[in-house]
Amino acid sequence: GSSDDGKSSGGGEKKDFKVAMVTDTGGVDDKSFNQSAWEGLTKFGKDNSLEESKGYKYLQSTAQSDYKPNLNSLIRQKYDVVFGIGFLMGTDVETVAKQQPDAKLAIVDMVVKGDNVANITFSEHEGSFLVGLVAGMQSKSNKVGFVGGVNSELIKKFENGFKAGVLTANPKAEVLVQYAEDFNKAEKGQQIANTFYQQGADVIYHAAGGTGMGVFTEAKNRKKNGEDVWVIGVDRDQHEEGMPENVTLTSMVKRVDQAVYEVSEQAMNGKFPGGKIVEFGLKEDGVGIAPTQENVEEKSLQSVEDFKKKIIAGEVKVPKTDAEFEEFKKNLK
Amino acid sequence: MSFMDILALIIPAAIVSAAPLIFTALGGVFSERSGVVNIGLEGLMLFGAFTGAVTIYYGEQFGLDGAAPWVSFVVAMIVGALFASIHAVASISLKADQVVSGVAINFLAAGLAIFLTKKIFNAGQTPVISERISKSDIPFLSDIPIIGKLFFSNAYLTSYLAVFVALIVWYVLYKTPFGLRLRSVGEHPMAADTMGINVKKMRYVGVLLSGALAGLGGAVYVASISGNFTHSTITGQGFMALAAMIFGKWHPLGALGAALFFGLAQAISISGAQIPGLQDIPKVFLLIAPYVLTILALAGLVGRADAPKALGTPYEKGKR
Amino acid sequence: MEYVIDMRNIRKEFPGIVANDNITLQVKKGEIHALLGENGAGKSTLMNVLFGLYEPEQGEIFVKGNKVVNNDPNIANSLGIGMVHQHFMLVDKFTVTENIILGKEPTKGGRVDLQTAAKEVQALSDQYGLRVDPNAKIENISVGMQQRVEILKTLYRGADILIFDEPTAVLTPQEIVELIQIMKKLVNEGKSIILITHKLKEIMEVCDRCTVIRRGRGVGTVDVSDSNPDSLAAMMVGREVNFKVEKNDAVPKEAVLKIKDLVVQDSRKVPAVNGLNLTVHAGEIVGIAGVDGNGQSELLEAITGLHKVHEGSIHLRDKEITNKSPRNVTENGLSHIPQDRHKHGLVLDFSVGENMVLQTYYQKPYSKSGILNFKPIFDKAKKLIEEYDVRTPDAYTPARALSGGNQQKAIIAREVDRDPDFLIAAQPTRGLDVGAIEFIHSKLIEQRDNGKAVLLVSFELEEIINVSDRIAVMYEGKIVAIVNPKETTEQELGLLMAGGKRGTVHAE
Amino acid sequence: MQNNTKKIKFIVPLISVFLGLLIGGIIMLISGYKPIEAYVALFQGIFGGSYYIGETIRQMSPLILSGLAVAFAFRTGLFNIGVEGQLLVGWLAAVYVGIFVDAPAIIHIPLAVLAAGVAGALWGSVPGILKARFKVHEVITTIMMNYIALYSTNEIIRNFMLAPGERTENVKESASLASPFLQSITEYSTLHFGIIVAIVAAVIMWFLLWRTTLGYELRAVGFNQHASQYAGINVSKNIVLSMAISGAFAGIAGSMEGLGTYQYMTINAGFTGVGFDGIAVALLGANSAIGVILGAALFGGLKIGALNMQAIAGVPTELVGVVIALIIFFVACSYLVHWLMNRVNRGGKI
Ligand SMILES: Nc1ncnc2c1ncn2[C@@H]1O[C@H](COP(=O)(O)OP(=O)(O)OP(=O)(O)O)[C@@H](O)[C@H]1O
Ligand SMILES: Nc1ncnc2c1ncn2[C@@H]1O[C@H](COP(=O)(O)OP(=O)(O)OP(=O)(O)O)[C@@H](O)[C@H]1O
Ligand SMILES: [Mg+2]
Ligand SMILES: [Mg+2]
Repeated sequence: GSSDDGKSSGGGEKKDFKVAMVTDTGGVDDKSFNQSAWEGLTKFGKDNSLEESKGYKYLQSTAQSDYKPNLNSLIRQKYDVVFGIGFLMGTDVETVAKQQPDAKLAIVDMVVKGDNVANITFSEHEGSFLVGLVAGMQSKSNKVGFVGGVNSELIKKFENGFKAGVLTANPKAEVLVQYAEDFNKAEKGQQIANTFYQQGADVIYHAAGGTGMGVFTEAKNRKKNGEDVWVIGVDRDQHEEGMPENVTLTSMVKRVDQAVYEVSEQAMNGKFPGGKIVEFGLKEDGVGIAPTQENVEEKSLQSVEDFKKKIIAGEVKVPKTDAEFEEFKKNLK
Repeated sequence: MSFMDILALIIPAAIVSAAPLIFTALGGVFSERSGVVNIGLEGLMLFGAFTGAVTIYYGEQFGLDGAAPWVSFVVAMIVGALFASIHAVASISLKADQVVSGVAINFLAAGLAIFLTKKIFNAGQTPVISERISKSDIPFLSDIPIIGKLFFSNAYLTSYLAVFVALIVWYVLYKTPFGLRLRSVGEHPMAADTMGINVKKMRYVGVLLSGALAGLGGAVYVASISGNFTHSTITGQGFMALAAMIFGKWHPLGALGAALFFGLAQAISISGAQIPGLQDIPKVFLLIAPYVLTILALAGLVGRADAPKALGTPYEKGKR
Repeated sequence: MEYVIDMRNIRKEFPGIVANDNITLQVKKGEIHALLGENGAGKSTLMNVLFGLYEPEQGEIFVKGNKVVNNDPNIANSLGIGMVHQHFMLVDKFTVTENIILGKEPTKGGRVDLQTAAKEVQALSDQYGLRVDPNAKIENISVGMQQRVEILKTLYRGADILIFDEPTAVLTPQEIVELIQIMKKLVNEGKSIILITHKLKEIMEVCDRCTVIRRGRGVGTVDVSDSNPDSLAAMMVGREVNFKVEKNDAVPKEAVLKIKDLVVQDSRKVPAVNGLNLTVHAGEIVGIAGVDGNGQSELLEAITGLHKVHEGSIHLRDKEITNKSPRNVTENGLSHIPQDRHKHGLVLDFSVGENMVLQTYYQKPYSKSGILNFKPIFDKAKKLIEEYDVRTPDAYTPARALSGGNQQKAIIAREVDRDPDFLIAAQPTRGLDVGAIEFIHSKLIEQRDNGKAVLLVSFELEEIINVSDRIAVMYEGKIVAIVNPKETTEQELGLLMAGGKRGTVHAE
Repeated sequence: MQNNTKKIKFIVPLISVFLGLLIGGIIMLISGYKPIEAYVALFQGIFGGSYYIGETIRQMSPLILSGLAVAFAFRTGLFNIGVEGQLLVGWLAAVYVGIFVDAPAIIHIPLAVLAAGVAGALWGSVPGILKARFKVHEVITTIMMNYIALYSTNEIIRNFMLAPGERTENVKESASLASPFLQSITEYSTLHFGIIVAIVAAVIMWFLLWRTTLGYELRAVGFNQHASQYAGINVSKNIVLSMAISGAFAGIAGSMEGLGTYQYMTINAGFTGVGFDGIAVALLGANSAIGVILGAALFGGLKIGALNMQAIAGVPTELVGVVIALIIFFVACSYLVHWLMNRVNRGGKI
């Protein structure tokens, strides 16, 4: 029983409740999910008046081989819940959980075995669907692009959700797709964007981390030269990245902070969802469209709202995988 | 897409991504022509990128506006040279193994740059800069039919600067007394010594110049491509520059050509995914194409490259 | 009497050895002053001290009467001291002109003014008869011309005191004659010369006085006019030296090496060896006389498997070795004392011991089933060092630290000790002192007397004539004449080597 | 002189490590961290308890092997920057055998390790062949081969071996170097039997280089190709062989990850860095087998300790990178120490 421990630690004395997380190589300021997670943890800490690096803290990994040592060292420091951020950490979380049955762990973006592990996943496809709608509606050329980091199950969710959204909003639109096979090669991102825009695309959605920076660069260049091109950011509100040329149409935000906060809270209240899969979708505000919406037209926002309802209501089922997408496409016609 | 469109897509892209490599490779030429191996290019470039990002950011704060990037280039060159001076002292004055010292430079640059970034911005990367070098058409030249579209349209000023600098380096190395002496020191330091040339001084100059140019390369990368500096902004470009220098047979124009070749191959592999015909090739082949092409080119046309004779050997009076 | 150079009580140490111990050298204006000593005696070191490359631990130097402290070639240059180094100080990839003007370049608008420079170089070379091609790359010109470039370098800097460190060691006879003319011309122009050479004949011919050093110590200075080769040799070695090579007539037996219509192309695909025929018998020494660059090196490389044979055949005993691998050739009983000891002869960074088994390391007892066996290796090395009097601290010292002279002895020890049927000796005594030369010659003859076939290639006609039993004259890739050393003269050989015909003889 | 150089050989690294840590400490002070606390944490993170020791040793194994790869090539006059790529293909090969072959451990493990070695050797021999045959500079080709390896291995995993989590399945128990025993005695560290493989490899390298005729040939070719050719040694063959052997070490380093640390291979978004660290390790160890082991211990220890330093004292791990760099510098500058020593001697003599 992990849940019993949960009660005992959660029961009364909240004071000595401690939460921590292990980042992947990005670090807690990667302007992406690591940072978002840390923001969630920080908020939780503040709200429960915990002391940083005593009540709540993070450890950064410099290589994959650091995950396990980091997870372990936090557990040895008796943290009540330890978060592993990013699917890359999945296996290590699983092993550590097996070795330390009394520890409570959580893994983000991944589902692993072990009833002392909470599996936090997001419906990136749902969020991507919404920004897809915006892209579909606001593309003048009826051509939009998707730049992926490394081709993977996770990034495929972004791609397919986005494509579905675009086609839903604009059946005659074409979606160009390319993976850089690299999350850190800005020049690749730039050249892919260059190619897309050259071919007439005017909105590009990137799910490519540092490679995405190149997409912004290309868009800014073209905006400067009077072209009317847009980028859709990912994970956080990437409005700032688009300035001053203001090329960020909108962003698909993934509220890792939200998730981390909630799971921490549940754990503190003895409701640690060990062995469960906690899916954060539109319903849970786990994903969605960024707050900055100055560039999003009224009617786009409107349909975003409509579909949000439909999806939450389950009337629209957004595709995750290529197969599901093909299915979805048939039904469109 | 018409063939013309494809070229118009690939060639400017090639020139763009080549620029940082060109600068850095030219730096390598200076250092190694003077007889000092410089594996440290990666680190020097990385620290240049860091310096560039920081300088531009604060430049913007101080209202330098459009000048910020250009200021950052100067700063990056100075800092790069200073950083390289560590390599110089170690490998020239202290007779350290030049490869070892170069490797140390790489570790030091990586560690220090991120460490400082965290200190200054307490974030893993510098803020995104808004003042950048941006693409533009070169007036008049871009109007020349065909050539204009391919070589003078929507490319960075820094790219042309790179080509220009390559020409200057060539002139300096092959037309001026300084160049003659620098090369002599890399070929046969003792001979140079007997001719009254200060071997150590020449080598210092060579290494510092390499630092300056590599620093510039890094700053240009930030100002024109990445827009900020993170732990993963410079990952391997320095080594590619090293390869370009050797590919170019330690000759400035050779290095220029090699860097452009890399750029072109890279551009083909990336745009290839969209080019009719190439589209259907499995992606992985496009991905590895640039590197395979390079190897083929080397094996096929280029072949043996003769390093400067005294490359890698510290100079001590009266030792053979 | 005032001296242009007056070095007093010079002491120079290297880690573990005193190279110069309290040496004094005084040179008069306008004289050619010889500096004589065994390999490793300390000549080059002394000159490097004078030239400012080494700093002496002790002693004073006066140049033209005033005391100088020169710890930098710059100062030496400004004092009018120029040095032609034993191992040339030239940048191979540069042109002749670039090498000469390096460090003192004429410029026009910031760029090197090569035209003017080339003219100046041309003018200088005309003035002293130092033929060079100002625009040729060093790597493409003959050793002789390279040396003329070295001399021009000093003259271009207006040196009036010239140091020649073993200039003739690397020259062909005709080049030596030229050089001697040049040196005479230079002193007539009022310059002073210090000449290091191991060839007493040259000293007798051009030098006014001679300073002898032995094992780092000064032995004395004599007027050449009232001394002779024997007395000089005795002075430097410390014992009587025997020049005339003692040997009784050869008794040639069966043919060991048979070369038929051999054609070898050089790197530029031009035939360097062009239809050459030659036979060497057991029990004889065949000397190949020829001007450098007439295909000698290509011939040897072809025989030893280092260079591809284009046409023709080579047989060792009855085995064909045409285009066989060097190892195959070696295993068929060939030994080779290579021309370039640093490039081919030794792995300078290996210990002397490891170098002694360069071709045999994979055989018993030096290794068994791929595993090296160090005891026998170093035992053998120690034996050879002993037997051939190789001057080295021990068998574990890297070959690099040995004097070229001693490096050479090591190579000869290794090659002769393999007890081959056929021994090639290329320039075996280049740069060696008379003592070493005497020793090596006796070794070659000993091989012959043991019924081995020996092929000797040398630019030293004296050596060829003294050591060989038959002389094959090589010209433009062919053997143009076979002559009997007893019946020929250096003059006649010189003529044949220059392509001149000779009625009676014909190649066999 | 003799015992002096021995002394120096021993002293220089110690002084270097000390100076490196000293300057690192100063940097911490300046930037407002507590050096003492940090270093205490660092060393606890290395030796403080069986868990940390286990992690340090685990970190060492691949470093030793990649270090050996670089060192071996250096010894034979070649610069192998391609360890990274050779490691990746080795990793893949080991995992492939580990997953798709059925065999008892005694056979399965050696087989998987061997596969890794062979894969690495093949990958490494390509630059070797190109150099021997076309005189292409190995530094370029090895760099290029790194990228080719990275993208190819990813593609192969994606198409033939993919499991949830962007990785391959775990290797079978019978192929795993991991050991519950070792883990239990080290409080669940990731320690595995790889370290034994690594040390054996070090012994092999030493023996190969200094005790065999092959090593004699390789070193001869490394020093002087002309003389080697004259001596009847096949220069081309030895260049290829040297790169192949170097690559084999690198490949086996990959098996440390595949059969030991991870039990699987992930789709790598970038290089592991182990290959490049190998260059530093080799140079720290002066390209000698024992030196490489010590270098790997230092390097691996600091890297692992850094995690604890971050955890306890909050000092960014990058600082350790700086310290490592400084140490490498001081080792490289040992000439300084030698020179000083000689000066002292001179003083004594005159
Ligand atoms: N750079 C050096 N390092 C160490 N020892 C040296 C160095 N140069 C010379 N020596 C030592 O000094 C001694 C004298 O060397 P030197 O060059 O003067 O000999 P040499 O008279 O020129 O011999 P040779 O006739 O062969 O040229 C040598 O035996 C050598 O051991
Ligand atoms: N790096 C070195 N270390 C130790 N001794 C050296 C070194 N370089 C040269 N020497 C010594 O300097 C002396 C002269 O060197 P040098 O090359 O002139 O010898 P050498 O016999 O004259 O060569 P060569 O036969 O080519 O003329 C030799 O006795 C050699 O031992
Ligand atoms: Mg000498
Ligand atoms: Mg000599």
